[in-house]
Amino acid sequence: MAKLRTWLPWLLLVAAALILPAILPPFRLNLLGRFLSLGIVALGIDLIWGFTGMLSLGQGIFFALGGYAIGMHLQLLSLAPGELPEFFGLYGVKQLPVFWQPFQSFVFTGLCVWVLPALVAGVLGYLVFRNRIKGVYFSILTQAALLVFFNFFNGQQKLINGTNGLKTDTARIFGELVGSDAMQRNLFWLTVVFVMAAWLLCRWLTRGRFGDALIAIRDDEPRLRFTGYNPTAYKTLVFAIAGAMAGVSGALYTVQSGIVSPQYMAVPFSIEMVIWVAVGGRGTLIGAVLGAVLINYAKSLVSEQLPETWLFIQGGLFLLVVTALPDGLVGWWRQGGPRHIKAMVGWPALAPTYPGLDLDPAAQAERQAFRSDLPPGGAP
Amino acid sequence: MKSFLMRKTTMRYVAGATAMAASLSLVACGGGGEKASGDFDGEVKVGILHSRSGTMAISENTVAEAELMAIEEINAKGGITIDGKKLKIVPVEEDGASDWPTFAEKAKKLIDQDQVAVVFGGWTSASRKAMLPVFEAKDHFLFYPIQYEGQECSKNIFYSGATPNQQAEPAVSWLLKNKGKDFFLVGSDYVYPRTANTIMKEQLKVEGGNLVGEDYLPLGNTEVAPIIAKIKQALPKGGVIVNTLNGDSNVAFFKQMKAAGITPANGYSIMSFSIAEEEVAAIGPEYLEGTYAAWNFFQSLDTPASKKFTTDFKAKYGENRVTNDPAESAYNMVYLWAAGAEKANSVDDNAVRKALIGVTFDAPQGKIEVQPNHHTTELVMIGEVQKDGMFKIIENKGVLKPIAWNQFVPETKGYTCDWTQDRPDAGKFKM
Amino acid sequence: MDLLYDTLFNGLAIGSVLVLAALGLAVVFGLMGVINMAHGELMMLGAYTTFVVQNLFKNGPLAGLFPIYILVAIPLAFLVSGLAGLLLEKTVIRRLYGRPLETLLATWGVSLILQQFVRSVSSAFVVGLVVAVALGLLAPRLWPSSWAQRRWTPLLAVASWVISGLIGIILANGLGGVRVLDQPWFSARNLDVTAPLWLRGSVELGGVNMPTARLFIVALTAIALVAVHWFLQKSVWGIRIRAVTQNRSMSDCLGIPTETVDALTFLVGSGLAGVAGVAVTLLGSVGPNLGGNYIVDCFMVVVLGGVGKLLGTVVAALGIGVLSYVIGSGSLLLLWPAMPAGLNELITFFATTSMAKVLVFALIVVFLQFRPAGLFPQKGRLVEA
Amino acid sequence: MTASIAVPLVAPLLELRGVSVSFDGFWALNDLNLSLAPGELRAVIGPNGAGKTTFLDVITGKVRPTKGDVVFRGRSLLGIAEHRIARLGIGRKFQTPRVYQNLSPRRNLELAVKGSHSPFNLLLGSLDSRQRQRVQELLAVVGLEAHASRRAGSLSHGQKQWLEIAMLLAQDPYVLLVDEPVAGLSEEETERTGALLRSLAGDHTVLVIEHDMDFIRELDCPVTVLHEGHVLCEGTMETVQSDPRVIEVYLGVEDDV
Repeated sequence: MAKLRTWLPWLLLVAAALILPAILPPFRLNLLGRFLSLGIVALGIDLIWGFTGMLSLGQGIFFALGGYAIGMHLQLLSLAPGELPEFFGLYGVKQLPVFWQPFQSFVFTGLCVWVLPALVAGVLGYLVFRNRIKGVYFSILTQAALLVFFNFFNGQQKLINGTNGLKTDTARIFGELVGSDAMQRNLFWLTVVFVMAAWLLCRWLTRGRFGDALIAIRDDEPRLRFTGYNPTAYKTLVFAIAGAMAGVSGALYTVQSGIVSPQYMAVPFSIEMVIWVAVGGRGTLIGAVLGAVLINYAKSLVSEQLPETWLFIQGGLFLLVVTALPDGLVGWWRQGGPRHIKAMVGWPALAPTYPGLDLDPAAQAERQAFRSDLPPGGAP
Repeated sequence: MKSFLMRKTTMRYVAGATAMAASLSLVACGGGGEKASGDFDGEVKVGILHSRSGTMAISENTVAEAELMAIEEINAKGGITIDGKKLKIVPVEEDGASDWPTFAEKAKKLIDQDQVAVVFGGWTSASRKAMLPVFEAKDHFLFYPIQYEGQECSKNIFYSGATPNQQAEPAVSWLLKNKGKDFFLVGSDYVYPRTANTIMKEQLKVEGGNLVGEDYLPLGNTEVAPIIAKIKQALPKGGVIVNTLNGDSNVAFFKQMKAAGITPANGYSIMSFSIAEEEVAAIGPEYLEGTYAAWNFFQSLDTPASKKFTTDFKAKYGENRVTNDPAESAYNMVYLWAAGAEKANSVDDNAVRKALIGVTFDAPQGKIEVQPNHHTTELVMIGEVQKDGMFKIIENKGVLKPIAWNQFVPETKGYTCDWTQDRPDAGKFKM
Repeated sequence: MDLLYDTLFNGLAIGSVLVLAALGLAVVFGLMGVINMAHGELMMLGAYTTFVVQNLFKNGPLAGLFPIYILVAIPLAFLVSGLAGLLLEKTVIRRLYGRPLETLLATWGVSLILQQFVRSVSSAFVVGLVVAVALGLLAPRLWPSSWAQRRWTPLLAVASWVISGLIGIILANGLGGVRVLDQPWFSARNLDVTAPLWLRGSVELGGVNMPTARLFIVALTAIALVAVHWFLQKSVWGIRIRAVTQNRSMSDCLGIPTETVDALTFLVGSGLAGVAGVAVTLLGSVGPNLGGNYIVDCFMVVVLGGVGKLLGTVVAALGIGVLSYVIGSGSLLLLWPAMPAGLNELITFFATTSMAKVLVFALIVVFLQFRPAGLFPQKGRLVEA
Repeated sequence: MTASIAVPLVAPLLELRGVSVSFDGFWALNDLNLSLAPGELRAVIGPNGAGKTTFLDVITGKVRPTKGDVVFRGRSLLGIAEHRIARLGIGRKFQTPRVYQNLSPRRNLELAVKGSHSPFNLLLGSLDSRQRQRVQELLAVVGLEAHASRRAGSLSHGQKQWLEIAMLLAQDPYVLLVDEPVAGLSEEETERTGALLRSLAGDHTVLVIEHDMDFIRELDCPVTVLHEGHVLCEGTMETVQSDPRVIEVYLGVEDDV
């Protein structure tokens, strides 16, 4: 029985991955694939925020870096030798900038998608953690770093095509158009595989003593330090891992969206990522993926019907989750949330604590009298 | 007991918050649907894709409204006639949310899910560049209404706004001839200003102007003191300032310029390419009076067609509203598409795209014609902002043909675009 | 010399806006440890108040007083933003004390709601909202008292809120049919706030041309600083606020109403945001995005200045002001024309406002490597390692 | 009239030499000299604000002394990061019990148990049987076997105090710095804690900071009295208690005396 419970979600997931492409129209499937890929960056945030207690508002940096790496590779891939991506020509760039050269190689790009964001995250993290900057200071600093990257990428037409970003839909892999339905279906499956892999990685990281150390950092970092641990190393490592996951997520998102642009580093987007995790349930891993998919699907649907209302709903969600559901949907579920609701409507019936006393008619009458004594309006 | 009470207050709070969020959202939507009228033999869906939320909603709402007005007008006259059948145009609206990747997502949705015949949409160049690969990959059809930086000629896009040679270049020539040789270029830090300024710099070289400085503000930035200092340094005694700022920065720019005494009265000629009647009203005419703008349509254009357009727009959306170039261009493109479809006798996007070349329309600005490079001819005018927020037309350059690949920029000089030619590189080839 | 003068004035001009904008944030963050991401939106409310006041003075009996409308707008904006802040404290932030990261997220949610609120608000909207809230609050009083402590009471509360919400929505939609009521008050557009004539010009001071609007803001900032300093150091409530900051439980024991103190602190911080909102109408646009344009800058000032000291905020803001001016305007090139070519290129590369911002932020991040607690850190054992 | 303590013949394990710490001009420690011999049990007392916690902060590397030196096993600890000092063999228990609330006591101990603490080791390696056994032993020592899998946050105050002591032992340090180990404990628990600490001395050097004089008397060990950041006197509990200076700082003395 317990076996089945462990495996059931996986079976369902695999079944869904096999069935959905057959029944969903290409557009909806593509949406699902994109939102699933966002689940990977959310998993990374769960790792650093849910487990380690560091709220990064700058995951967009690493997300976009992964996207840019794959974006440039696809641009270069579909060119004849000697040709340059179109935008370079418009800004008078005659030769491929040196730092883009290696992106002609698939292997290099494949590495870069996660190694580059991990390195940037590692360096940034090391500098910040070394100085014991944490809490809201860390959040604000990551946001500032995000803004630095955003402004820089927006302003650099000659190197990275500025605001316009890089397009991928019209590139070809193995002669197949990236934007085509068949290729998008393959990318969906690829995404499912990566989400599972990311989930397994996070689970491995968080289950053992390493995970305990992360939780210890979150709950009492100085204590851990006096036990002989160097939290800086842990935090840097885990921040780099989250950065790598963001990079992979960004790359998958980019090929399924058809474009990577500095907009991926916009301030609100990175904050939204955090809220996916909060809604799903931080510290639960699966909640992060769930939150990313649910909220983005909701956003997509709402914006089709009532675009003006999305900000109200999103703002309301922030408030609701933070104040009333601090453990998110998954946390609520695991703590028996549905049972509470059921109990409220009297099912199952309240069991008497002291049957002899509670069921005594005299005691009940007294309780009734006490109730009617209450002032109107009830609860104090 | 205690925990029960606490839970209850929490629950109340939850309930309250949920209800508030829900009510706020639903209240916000208000409004109702339109009623179908007349008898049609069928329908044809078209997509309308603009930012209805976020920072760009300010500008794009007007454009979407102009498109809806054109659709309503066409439907009122019996829709479009294909094969003798009257088809009603049904708009499917989507929100780009001022977020360029969202434009790509929604474009995909309109094409795949709603199967629209054409998409009217976009404002910023970045949103167009985001949608472009979608339309190219799916070989579908976008109509784009805004003046832009050129250097693009897609088989899948029709452009009803001005190319630089229909707005910026004539304006620069006019400034050189009438206002002075020393130019300072100010723009927002994104594609249109950067590219437009590149073009103008080349033009200044060719036509004997003198670039004394340029600067870029991050989008949404409102601190312009460093720019003003630079302008004062570079142009102490007056000169020409060309402004391609976008959105909020414009307000800050003009307010602080005025305060610093960089005004037309002190010998500064300021030409803007992103400020139309609507923006004048939002910034305040008192800050803009005496500055110039170059457009293909002004509300003050004194022709019957122009007057009718403005009257109809005000009747539909309110007396306090104004018309402007982007709205007119958006309005035109719906009519152009309808004419193209009737000419092709089909709403199939490939057929319409072929048929559109050569189609003409009696627009509010006058007669316009779709050229083989998928752009339209435009009337080019220069206006000066008046006290009442309207433009006085001070120069009329006549109707000019669009040039997609810029002829001042060395990289594209000598290239052209002609989709009537049967060649693989019809989008960009050497003349 | 002229150049130095110029740089100082412009740095002061840019910096004073930052001081004013960040002051309220610094007060709230420094004294309560609360990160208020909706600070920018409270500024926006101040700016919208200015717009309303301006319209009152534009025509009608008050038209003669138009030149001083801004002086009326300042206290009003303080009040409007302050009350909005108070409401925020009472409903949301109160529940989140001691959880700064959650506060950050919740206030970000509030900022989104406020942004959309000014875009969507119309008479019908307000009527619906007020009715829904009133019904929701009144509902428990209409129940029989025996319902108050049942197991299902929480569900009843949820249901009553949902129903009142729905009534509000239906009402608003019904009223929305009337054009006058449906007209948005502000809409998503930028609003035209015209400064009085005397704030649109400039004066010559020592050979340098100084816009009066800038001088006004510098003066306003100075007054606000003095007022805040006086309030915190000399007034009874200021002393109570500081007492609570230093030792909450002890203050509680001594009979200081800590809840009132929290509310008051937040009200003052929010009110200051409102005043900053008035000031920025002189310089830039008034629209729903106003807050977002300032918020990150404000946080940079607070973090750089160090928490809990007004002096830090002032020095940090002025430093950022001077630095962004010097880098953005390329004055270094003028100061030192014979600079080596490499350096010259580097400086030119950053000499646009856009790249200057990148560089200034990067420099702040680097600076915090050396002084992680900012320019004026709190010292002593109280600071957690 | 300095109380005389038998000066051990062996070299001191931990020595503070003329340590002073200034916070913004306030001298929390002022020329503090103190040395601990291997295997010694020492109690440190002092009125509030005497610098007791700062004194621990200096040893564990949290606060860097303004002047002076801290020498442990012949090497200076100045400028060494906290976690390295901990690895050298100095363990610290905090004033209020600080355990990882969201982990079980067993996991708390598994984190603390002696061994490599590098992230890669935690990820790729696992506890060996000796370490596992040690954790089990310690759970037994502090009587938490039955609660080994509960959330540590749900333990009672006394259980948390002991869990933290167990964590300290798991580190197997040379020196245990124990800050107020019996605050908030019942009489019986206090007694057991005292016995535990006494049993540790000999194998470990134990330094106890405590306010509870009865407890210190029970420990039956040399006592150091801190006052205004320096050592007021040292000696057995009896000598210290009869020292007029100690009485003065604890009870206060009227100005005119």
